[in-house]
Amino acid sequence: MEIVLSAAIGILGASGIWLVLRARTFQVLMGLSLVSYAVNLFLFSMGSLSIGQEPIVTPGIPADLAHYTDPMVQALVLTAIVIGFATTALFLVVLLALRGLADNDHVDGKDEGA
Amino acid sequence: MIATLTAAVADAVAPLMPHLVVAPVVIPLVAAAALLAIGEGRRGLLVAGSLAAMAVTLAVALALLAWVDVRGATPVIAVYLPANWDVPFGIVLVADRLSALMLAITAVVAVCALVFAVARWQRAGVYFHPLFQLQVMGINGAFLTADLFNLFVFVEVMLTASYALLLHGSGRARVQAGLHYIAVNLVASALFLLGVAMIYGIAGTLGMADVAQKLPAIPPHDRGLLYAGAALLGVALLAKAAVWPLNFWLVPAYSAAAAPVAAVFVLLTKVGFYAVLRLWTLFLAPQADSTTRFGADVLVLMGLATVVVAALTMIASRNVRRLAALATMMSAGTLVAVLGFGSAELLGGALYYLLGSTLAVATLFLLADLIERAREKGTGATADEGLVAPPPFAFDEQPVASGVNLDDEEAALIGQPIPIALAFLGLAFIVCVLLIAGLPPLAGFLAKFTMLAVLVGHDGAPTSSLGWAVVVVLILSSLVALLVLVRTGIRYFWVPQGRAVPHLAVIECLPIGGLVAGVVCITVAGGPILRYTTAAATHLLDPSAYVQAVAGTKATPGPTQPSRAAGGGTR
Amino acid sequence: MSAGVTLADAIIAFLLVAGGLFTLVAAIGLVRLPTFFIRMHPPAIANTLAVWCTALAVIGYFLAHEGRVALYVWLIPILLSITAPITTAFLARAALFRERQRGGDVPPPPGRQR
Amino acid sequence: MSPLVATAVAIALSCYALAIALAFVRLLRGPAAQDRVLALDFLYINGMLIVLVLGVRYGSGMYFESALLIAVVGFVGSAALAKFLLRGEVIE
Amino acid sequence: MRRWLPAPLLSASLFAMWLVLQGSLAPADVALAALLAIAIPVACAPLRPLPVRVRHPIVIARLILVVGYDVLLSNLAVAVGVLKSPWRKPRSAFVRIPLDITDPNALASLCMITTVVPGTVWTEYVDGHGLLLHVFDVDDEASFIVAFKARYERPLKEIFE
Amino acid sequence: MEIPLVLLLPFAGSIVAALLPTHARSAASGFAGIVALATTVLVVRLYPEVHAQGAIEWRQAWLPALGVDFVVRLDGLAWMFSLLVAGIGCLVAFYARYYMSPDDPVPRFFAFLLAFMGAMLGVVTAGNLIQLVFFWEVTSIFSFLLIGYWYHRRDARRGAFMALAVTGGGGLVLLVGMLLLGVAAGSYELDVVLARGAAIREHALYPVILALVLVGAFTKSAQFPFHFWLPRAMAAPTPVSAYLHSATMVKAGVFLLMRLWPALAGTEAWFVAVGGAGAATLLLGAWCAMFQRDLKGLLAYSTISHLGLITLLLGLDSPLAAVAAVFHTMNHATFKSSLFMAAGIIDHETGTRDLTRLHGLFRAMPITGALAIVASAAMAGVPLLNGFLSKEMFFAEAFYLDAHPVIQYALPLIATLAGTFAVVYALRVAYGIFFGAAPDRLPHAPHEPVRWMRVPIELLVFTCIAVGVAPALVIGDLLATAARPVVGGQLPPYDLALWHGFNAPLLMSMLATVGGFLVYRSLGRRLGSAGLDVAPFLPIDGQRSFERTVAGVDRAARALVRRIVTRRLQPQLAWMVVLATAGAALAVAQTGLVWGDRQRVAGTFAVAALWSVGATSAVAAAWLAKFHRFAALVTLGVTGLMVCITFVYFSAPDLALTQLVVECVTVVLFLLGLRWLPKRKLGDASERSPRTRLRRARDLAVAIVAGAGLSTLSYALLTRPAPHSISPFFLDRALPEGGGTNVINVMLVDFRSFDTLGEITVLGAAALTVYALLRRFRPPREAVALPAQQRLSLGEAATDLVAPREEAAALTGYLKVPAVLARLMLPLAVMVAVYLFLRGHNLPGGGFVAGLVVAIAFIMQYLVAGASWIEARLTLNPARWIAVGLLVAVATGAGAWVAGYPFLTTHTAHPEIPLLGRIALPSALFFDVGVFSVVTGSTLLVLLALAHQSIRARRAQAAARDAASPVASTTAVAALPLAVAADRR
Ligand code: NA
Ligand code: NA
Repeated sequence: MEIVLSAAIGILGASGIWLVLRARTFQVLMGLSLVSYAVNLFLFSMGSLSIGQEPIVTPGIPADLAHYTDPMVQALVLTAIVIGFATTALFLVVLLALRGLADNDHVDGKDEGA
Repeated sequence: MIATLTAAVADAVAPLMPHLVVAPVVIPLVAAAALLAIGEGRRGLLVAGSLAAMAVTLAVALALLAWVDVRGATPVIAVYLPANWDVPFGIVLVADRLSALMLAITAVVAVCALVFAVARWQRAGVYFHPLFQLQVMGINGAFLTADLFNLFVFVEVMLTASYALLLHGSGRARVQAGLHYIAVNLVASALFLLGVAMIYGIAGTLGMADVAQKLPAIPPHDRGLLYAGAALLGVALLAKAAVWPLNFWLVPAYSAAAAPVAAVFVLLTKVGFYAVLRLWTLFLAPQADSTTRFGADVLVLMGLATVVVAALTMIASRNVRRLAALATMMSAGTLVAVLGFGSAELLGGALYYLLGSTLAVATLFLLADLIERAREKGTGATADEGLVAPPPFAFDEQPVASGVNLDDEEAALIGQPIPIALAFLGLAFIVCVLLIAGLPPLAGFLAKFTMLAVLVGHDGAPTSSLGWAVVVVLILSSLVALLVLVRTGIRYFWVPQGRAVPHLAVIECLPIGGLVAGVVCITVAGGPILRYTTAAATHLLDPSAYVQAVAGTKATPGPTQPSRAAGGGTR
Repeated sequence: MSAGVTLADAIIAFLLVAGGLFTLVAAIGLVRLPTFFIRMHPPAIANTLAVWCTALAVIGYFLAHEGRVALYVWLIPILLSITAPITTAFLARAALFRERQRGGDVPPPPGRQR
Repeated sequence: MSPLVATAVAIALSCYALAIALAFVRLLRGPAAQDRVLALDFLYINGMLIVLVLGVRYGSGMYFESALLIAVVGFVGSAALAKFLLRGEVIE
Repeated sequence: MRRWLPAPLLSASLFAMWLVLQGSLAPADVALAALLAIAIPVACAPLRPLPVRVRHPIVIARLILVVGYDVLLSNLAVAVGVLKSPWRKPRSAFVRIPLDITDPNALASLCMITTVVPGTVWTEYVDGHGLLLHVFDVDDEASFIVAFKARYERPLKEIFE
Repeated sequence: MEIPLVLLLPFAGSIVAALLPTHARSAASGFAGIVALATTVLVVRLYPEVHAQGAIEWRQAWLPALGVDFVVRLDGLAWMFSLLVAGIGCLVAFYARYYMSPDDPVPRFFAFLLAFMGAMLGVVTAGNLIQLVFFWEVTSIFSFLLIGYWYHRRDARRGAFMALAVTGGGGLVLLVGMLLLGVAAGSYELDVVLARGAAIREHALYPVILALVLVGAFTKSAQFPFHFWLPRAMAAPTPVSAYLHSATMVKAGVFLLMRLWPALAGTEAWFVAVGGAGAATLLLGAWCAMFQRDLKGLLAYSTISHLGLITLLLGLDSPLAAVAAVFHTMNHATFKSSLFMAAGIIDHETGTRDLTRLHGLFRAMPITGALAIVASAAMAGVPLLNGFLSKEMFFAEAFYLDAHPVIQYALPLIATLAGTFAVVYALRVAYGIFFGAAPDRLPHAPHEPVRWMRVPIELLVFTCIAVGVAPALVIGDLLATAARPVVGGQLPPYDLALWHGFNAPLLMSMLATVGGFLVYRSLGRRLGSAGLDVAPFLPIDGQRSFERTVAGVDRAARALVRRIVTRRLQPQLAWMVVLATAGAALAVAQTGLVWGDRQRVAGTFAVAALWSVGATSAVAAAWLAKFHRFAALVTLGVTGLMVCITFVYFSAPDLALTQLVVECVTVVLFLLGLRWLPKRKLGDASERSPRTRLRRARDLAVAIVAGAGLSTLSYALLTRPAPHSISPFFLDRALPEGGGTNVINVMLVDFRSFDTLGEITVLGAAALTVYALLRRFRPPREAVALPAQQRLSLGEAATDLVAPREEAAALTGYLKVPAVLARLMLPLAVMVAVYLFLRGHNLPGGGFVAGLVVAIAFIMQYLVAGASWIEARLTLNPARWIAVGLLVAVATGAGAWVAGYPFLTTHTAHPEIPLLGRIALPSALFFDVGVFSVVTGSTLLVLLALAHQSIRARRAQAAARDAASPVASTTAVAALPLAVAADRR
């Protein structure tokens, strides 16, 4: 399972990075979204994979990491998701504004081929 | 005299401690929310509220500065536990000498920039005041927090507000620069998160002091991963600190931003530097078998490259705002380069240099606005040329044949009276130039001298080849900065005839005057400040006091935490 | 282990597998059927029968194993029956519009003879 | 959990995973944009079913909210996509 | 009354929904359910201009049963149709059904029914031109129209109009 | 206390002078003169002490961290220079009163002049090396400002810049030299440095130190090859030339050589470098001076030559030569400043400095003429004048030097030759200007200046004569005092007599004089009538070279910058990714990578299949994003769904909830944006160019390597246990102390609530930014029009496709049915939100998810009914929601202060409510209310601000149709206010 998740993180990251390095603003936007998925999963994976051990305390179950998954990473991912959402929205709007002002969708605002 | 004053202030704030530590975050946040609630319609109320909040923030920052310095030799480290959880489980805020210093300089620059903005810039778009407050909140939080992830959060607060402020006023240049700036910072933030994640994955904790404490227990085969996390974090922070080759975004963004915004942005690169400094000294203690820390040489080399590139770009630039942005870059490079040597005296000099250069560049950004306005008024043209094809470096005019009889010049041998406004701008400009170039008699010289003296080994330590390289680069960069800025100054101020006298509002001169006065203050108080910064640097390089202060802090015992032992919040 | 529990488990297992298989059939239909409008039908299987089966299985499971009436699970089919039509109505109308625009084999707009 | 239910859960999850894979083929193949939206909507329902089944598997009621939420807001994405296809903008 | 209880049916549903969600009949939950059941419709009232008035609860119950039965049957029918499709193409067709009901709530209910019953897709409704329905498998359009109107439209007309 | 006053007075005076009114010529000059005079008196009064004690000092702590004090130190040399600086400063101030025009804004001039005086005094009285450099640079700065005083003149700007470049740069080099000198000597204290000469000369750094110090000295004293700036500095007003560029500032370089003579002199390197530069400068300056056409140019080159002479003397490594150097420094200051002042008078009264036009002036200005002739004679070294004495000493040193044979022959020759040239240029001044044909082409009729203008010259010329006639009496004691520190305390035997008998130096003098007369006769006519623009036989023109160098540096820098600095985004991001990858790889390589030994979780088919889909959809999104945005968006949604299911699968229900709602909002958000992104056309030509392909291959490689690295790191960490984790604490305390069973929620609203506060701030700030930016939104030209779908449907005769912008429209058309259902969903969704919110503390849910659910429910209403319809019925004020939310969150946090706890400390109250029983009321709930409010407000603000662009566009189009003007639309769109405005009142 670890292999699957890390491979997924890698592929998501690679796709995202490839897009981030593209010349069109929309590509960069998509790339940033993919990168942020990859990063969130990476952060999530720091807590190690646990099945059926949601961090909601139940009386009688010892409060340790053998019986619950790591709540810290989840809290961090939660914050990261929200911040990622906010910045994505912002980037989208800046992208639109630039598209209007520059009359093309190149990241540098000048259309000079790909 | 300064000692008595600080002692008095420290006594006065003692009852407020340690709650005062969180105030630099809470005050701007409350102000932002309140200003947002007030709405854009009531401009007068907005301005008054915004200024009042910033003034209170400044007062708090100065009080903290006095507090941490009050007992001189023994470090006073104010530790605050928001939400009242024991270290290392809750988030920790720490105000030590370095943090307090950074808070103070932030507040000074922010107050001046805000006053400057009140004259004109606040009307260039909506929500300027709330976002400005959030900007300050983010910066302050980043300087105060002692928790890795919380640092990420505050850096994001700071960045988000900076996106807003950069775009304030809109327009092609700003949006274009803004897109690059945001894209770069989003990628940097991703790296930041990855780095934090890895450090948490290995160390199992997020408190900076706690990580530092747990490091010795990390098994050797995990160290590589820890360093990898540090490297990722480092790249993210060095990008924010504007180190080459991660700093191409800086010049377009800073020169496109509205003047007061650019002035505040000077602080942003300092946050990057601060974070590098703090984490590097805390986490990467020298290994037993060597005296240097992981990545020290890389820092020096990148810093040097930054200074060199900044200097070269300066030579190719003529616009004051661009030059100010490049000066930011140059100072960033200088700071990072000298950081790599891990010497307390050197670092003390560097922190002193940071103060001076921050004030100078911030002033220069404000000045640039007024100067260019004056110029545009005179010529009816806006000067915003980039690297494309500026005229030759040295002179505006074609060189005259040597030996031409000077008397044939038509111009009279009578000086031109300089209007008071222009004299003011000119004087402020000279102050900026001297500071940025590190020339006497201002703080810039004292700082550069201190750094160079340590580098060449005045204490008897031998100088490495990297040390010599830094010496050479520092000197050459000073010269370049001097000549380029003077050349630009000549172009703007020594205008032959028919100049339009700029109309300066008092409210625009006030902050510039304030910043210049600040420069004079830190110059006059050079000795005490250097003592302070050197003490700060000493405790940075030997963070045991910091770590112990944090680890020794206990949460306040209370009704929901009955089990907790009694203990103060401050050490 | 009593026979009653086993019977309950059998019912639960049956419902779970039925839900899965129905969904699989729907997916097959989604892939195999020739035109868009025909393809719109199979997903409704997943939306209704599969969800009903699974919801019943969940309710049954909690009833059998924890002794509580997890009636709230049935809210899911109810809410789905309100939300699904919105998507369907938009999507079918959009497809119709687009097909008309590109001259596809769909009825003309009302009031206009083919 | 009895082995019977465990097996049933495994089968059901495999069915859903397979269904998702198949629907994803449709999503990639299209051919029209509406096919992709249809497939996405179907994927969401599948996701919801997986969540419900996982609730059984883990014997936990804590996954119900996720399923409920897909039922309540999951449609908004596909509805917006569909409306975009129809009108060229989501909010007029 | 109108002001504090703009949609009694909705309020009742919400009240029940809360109690079902909480799975409890504790006084606090009942009180909260009542509070929410009143507050939420009041808050949403400006955006819900059409009052819903229903009659004939028996018709409603019967309709629900009919639809439930139809859902089961047509699910199986469509599933079989899908599995058999390689050999026997489903005779799918667009069917335009002239409708008598005009009440938006009734129409919405009809839309819900067509959606939950696999085999029918609500495609286009234009006032005065009836409903265009896509049907998965239909031999005789005319009889389908008659059956559809009888099974679903008539009860809805009774309930809403 | 008198000692620091020497510095304090001029600087304080400078500030006062700057504040005088613009045209207060008499007041300003009088004030400056008095300040200078007072300083002179101060200096003179200190003489007995200096004479008696050798050196007196005043000390003040400056930079204790580096052990540097501020030391004002006056020994004989410093005293002598102080006297020159203050005394001549006084005379110059007086002279300038008459020289400067009444229209000149002189307070600035005098302020600079006094500040310069202070700086110069700082240099000569510096008690440590750092202080010396400190004031050294300050003199450069004020020199720059004074040269540029008449900045409206081009030559002033150019001259000032060049002077600053050379002397300021030299000063920076000197700083390093001084720092190293401090290292070699073990202290920056001058006393220590001077006492440790031997150690310094032995030090390994000595050559470097010498080179750096000499660059500093030579640039300041205009020594070859840095001499070229001085003639350009003549663009300054003549009093400045007389003061800075002959008497004082240019002497700083030779002062430094004298100052450090005991520490640095006495080596071969010193002899070669200092002597060589001095000799070259001596000859070069004299040679050039002969051919100048500008009177001030002539004087400038002669100054260069004389400075070369002094340097040469200091380079000879003999104590006697050093004494001669000191002596000549004093002499030169007197005769050269008087000559400059005379030149100023001539310029002032005739209106020109052109030597070809200046002749026969003696009749018109006999007194000035006489003074100038005497001063010129002193310059040429005519007996009975001070110049003669030091020149003779120089000739003697040159002749009797004990050195390499070549040098032994060359030096007397050079000396004689330079003497000859000196006679020539002195004649050009003394004879050429005042005799010969009567003046004809002068701008003004020449006449004597105001009586008082001559007084300073008279005083100086009187000094020349007095020293020349009775040297031992007038100057003997003083010279001894001044020279003693230079030679290290032990003066060599010398005799300040007029007559030393008929010896070689005298012969050399005579040869030079005769030769000079002969050369002047042969050259004089040509020089007098036409002059030469450039001195002949000089292969290099320093000024030109300087300018060419500067331009070359400029060009090179620009070329280099174009290569190493980019303004494009892609390389920036690539750098960052590459550096991060490389950094992480190198770090891991330090210890090697070991997989962890944590128990692996068994894989299942379902997860593998799901992530095959997830990964494929990510790749597909990457593939489609350029030309098929809609499809890419859908595939991105699939990836998001997979992430969401993964969260459910691996025990993270809260993350799943959050991811899910964020996905929904993101899709709507992107779609709202897509409206304004015109379609891209497939396949441009550049797609196939080899360069593009190369770049793509490179990016692909970067992406794959970085992705692989990410996989590796995540696998390495996934397989590791977490022995150090602090998380058990949270699991342990969440319920008893945090009051909730959902640890995630307790973390968000309690343990790490400070993070959450920052997080909602980010969200709010982002939303405000979006709104602010969209207020100025200008859509792309292609997207201004209605979307194609709507334009097409407009044409259809009977259609249900109507925009829901009117009241009735919302209830008709294709939206009629969905609207009913969507409106029904609103209360249900709100109910679900309340449910998720209230249970969040104990079970999955919470303020954030609840907020997004409410926002989505509202967005759905907009989707089915249009913005106008909604806003006619309901005033949403999203910005206010954000404000209130933040305030509530902070107020909850600050509430803890009231009870004396830190910010954000939580407390759970358990009030007993009648009928309902005891209910738990955690303060964290209120914090979560704040979160809810901010999230709802922010999401709505972002989405609605975007959505409103459509309304603006439609209104703009209506306006454009009304105006029947196609151009108006764009501007109208930009000008329209946004109705959802939070500032709407
Ligand atoms: Na259906
Ligand atoms: Na929660």
